[in-house]
Amino acid sequence: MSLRIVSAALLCLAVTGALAWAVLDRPLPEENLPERVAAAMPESGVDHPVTAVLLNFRSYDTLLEIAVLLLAVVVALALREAQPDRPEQMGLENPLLRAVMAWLLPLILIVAGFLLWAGSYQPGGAFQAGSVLAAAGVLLRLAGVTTAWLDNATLMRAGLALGLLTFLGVGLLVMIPGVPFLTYPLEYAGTLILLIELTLTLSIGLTLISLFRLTPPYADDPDEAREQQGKTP
Amino acid sequence: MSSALVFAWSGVLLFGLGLFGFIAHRHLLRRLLAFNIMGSGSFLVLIGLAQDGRGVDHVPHAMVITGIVVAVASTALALVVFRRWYRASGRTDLPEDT
Amino acid sequence: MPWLDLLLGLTLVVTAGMALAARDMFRAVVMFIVFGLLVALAWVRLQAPDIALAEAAIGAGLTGVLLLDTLGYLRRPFGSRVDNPEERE
Amino acid sequence: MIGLWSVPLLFALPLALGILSLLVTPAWRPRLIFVGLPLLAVASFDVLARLVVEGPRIYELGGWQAPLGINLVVDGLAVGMILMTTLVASLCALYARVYLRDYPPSSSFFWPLLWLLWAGMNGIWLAEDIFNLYVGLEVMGLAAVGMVALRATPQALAAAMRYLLAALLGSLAYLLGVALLYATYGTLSMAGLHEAAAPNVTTHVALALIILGLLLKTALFPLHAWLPPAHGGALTPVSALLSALVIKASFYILMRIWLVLGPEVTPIFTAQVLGVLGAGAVFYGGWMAWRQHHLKQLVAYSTVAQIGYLFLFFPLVTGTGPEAARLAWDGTLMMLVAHALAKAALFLSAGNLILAVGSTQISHLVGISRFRPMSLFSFGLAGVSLMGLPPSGGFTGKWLLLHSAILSGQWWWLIVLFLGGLLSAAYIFKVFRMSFREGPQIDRSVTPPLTLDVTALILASAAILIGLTAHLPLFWLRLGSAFGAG
Repeated sequence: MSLRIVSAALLCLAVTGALAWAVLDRPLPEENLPERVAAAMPESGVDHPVTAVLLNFRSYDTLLEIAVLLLAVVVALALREAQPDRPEQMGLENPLLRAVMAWLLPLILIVAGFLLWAGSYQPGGAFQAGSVLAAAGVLLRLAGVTTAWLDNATLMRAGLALGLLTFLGVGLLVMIPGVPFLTYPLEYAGTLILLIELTLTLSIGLTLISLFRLTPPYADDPDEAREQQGKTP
Repeated sequence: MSSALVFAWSGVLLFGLGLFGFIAHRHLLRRLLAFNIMGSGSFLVLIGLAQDGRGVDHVPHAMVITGIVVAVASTALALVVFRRWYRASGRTDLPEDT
Repeated sequence: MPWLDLLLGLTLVVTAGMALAARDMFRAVVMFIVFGLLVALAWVRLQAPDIALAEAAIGAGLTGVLLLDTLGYLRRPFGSRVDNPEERE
Repeated sequence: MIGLWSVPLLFALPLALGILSLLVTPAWRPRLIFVGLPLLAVASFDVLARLVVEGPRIYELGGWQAPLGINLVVDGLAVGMILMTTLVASLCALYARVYLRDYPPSSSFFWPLLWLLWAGMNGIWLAEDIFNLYVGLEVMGLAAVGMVALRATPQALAAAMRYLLAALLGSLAYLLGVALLYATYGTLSMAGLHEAAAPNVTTHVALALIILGLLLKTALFPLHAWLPPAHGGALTPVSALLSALVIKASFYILMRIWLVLGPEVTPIFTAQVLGVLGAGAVFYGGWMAWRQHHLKQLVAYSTVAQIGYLFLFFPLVTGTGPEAARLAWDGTLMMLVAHALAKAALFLSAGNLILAVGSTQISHLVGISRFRPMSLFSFGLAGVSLMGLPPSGGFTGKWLLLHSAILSGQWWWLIVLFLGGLLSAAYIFKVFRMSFREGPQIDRSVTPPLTLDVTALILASAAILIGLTAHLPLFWLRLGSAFGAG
């Protein structure tokens, strides 16, 4: 145990020291990427530079990143099926919470919509809006409100897939005139980015909710798992 | 010292601190906390150094947003595996290597 | 010398240290969430409001909720399970 | 402009199939391969044909040029890796379709994970942007972790967790290295870095972080501890995919970045250290493989050993003459491709042997040679390549590395090549000795479906054939590299 801590401390010191030296000694770069971004902004279809980078200049990164999010859900789904769970008994039977929810929920949805719409000219966008949506979903669960469509597996999966499929579809469709993948035509760039962001928001929200919900519920515990293993060798 | 550089320095310290925690701790939840702290540290280094002496640069902003989403996906995946592992074994750490 | 930023940077490191060193798991997670919110503040100071929003919502908020939920899962009253000393620290 | 299509299809198609296989019912998931495999094969061969006819080129995603946008590089190396992936992953998919029938329905999540893994790998092979490589590594890494966890047994979950922690730590180290490089050069494109790279402390620290992160992901000795439980304990097709392809991706990135930063920046000392670690891996992995009692653990430790040979690349290419460097490039890539084919064959045929005797213990293989000659033959053919006997791909690779070592005057690597071959022979023959021994333990065996034997045999034969016809693939792999096409 102590060996582990000593080696961790030594490694930590070595890495921190090396990093400190690297920070002290850094030469300034000659390439000026911010200038290139500024110069290309008129062709990006949006007014906010971060959105332009995320969904136009470096949209391929964003595409793969959505795949990473989806992967986490796939693994959660697979493990849930391999270790079947008892029905979830979440939700606090609290009338006050429900009453608060009733007026909080529309507010949250408005905030999410605003963040999404604002993303084209000021801070905000699909990820922020998606996580606000997810927060609404988590609150719904906590309040014990079971909405049928959240428990409908097919609909849920379709929602999860929608964002990535739209992104891929747009990326491939714009290639028809003979340009590379994800090259939006200038006059439609803003619309296409908004469409992608809209579907991404929904999918990201659903993904984050699923990640919250697909873990084993409190009702199951290790003792029980051990008993089950004892019964089925 | 610009304010960007200040945060780059705290990023360096956070990365080192997180690395120590990641290796020294055995409890998997603590190791995940350490992983997230290391992640924040490297994001701060990325932005802090890129903006030090050069002003706002939006490309690393987008990279960090991507990084945060990847980090939360990794953390969520790790928690799913961790909870299943805990459920199957009753342990919060990994068995030692043979 | 930007004193405010220096203070914030130092607080970040101290909070992270407290999150990693806390004896109680719940305290550690709460400190981590506080850390996430402070990082969001750092992003504002770095003129990166987009990251600040994402960090507060995803980094601190969602990760925090997931961690707290897992903690609740670990802390449920168990019948006879005492074979795991790490758990009771 | 059909050429524009095949490149993005290489990652877009698997991504789309990954999503679709999540939407269809479990019974339909395996059937998607009948759409996906032919299309991916066509796209891969189209990319190869264009490379041979039109030469290497850059693909500008979104129509944005390199420092602003993300570019893809379609050179010989990338196309070679794509073809290798298509061949190995297709055969593993065909194997898995039959193999997974006996497993519970939850194992059908193998299919979405396979497609996403494939998309991640093709993304990595094509990437020209160091941050894009980070995202690609995460796609591939998380898919691989999911595949390891798929069995959901306590052992599988522990192995997946250990793998995940190693992968996450490796990614963060890599990301921090990328952050330092961006801060120093203001670009993420490899072409831009290649032009600007200069020897300074920041670059060296960045390189060190990138090396450490990628070594952890490649499981180079002594950072290999996560590999044997993950590769040895997974479902057989998963083991084959992870050992044959996934660990190669992080090595590939390291190789690219090493060459991009160029001889002025990459220190000879570091190259020698990497070579020594590789030698350590060859000896330690070979020794541990020989000591295993479980068949798949033996094969997993064999991977730990074989990774070592690839790292001889760095001392042989750094600070040596052009001819020695070219031989090192050829030899390393031949070893890489031959190992991918041979190791996939070895895992699949080991899986067949385990199915036949119903046990993972090597000692239970007694007498199996009379019942399952074909499985054993594939195992042996793959073993020939791993040992480096002629006329296999493993032999050609070692032969080229040997020449490179002699030419650059680094005779000490010859010991590694020679002793490593002996150790491989020891663990391969350990399995064979048991299989040919006559004993009372079993008198009959389960007959696995024919597909399982055929796929393993094709892969094993490919590992031999690539050695016989090494000239042409090596010529293609050199296209667009610093080592000329001559």
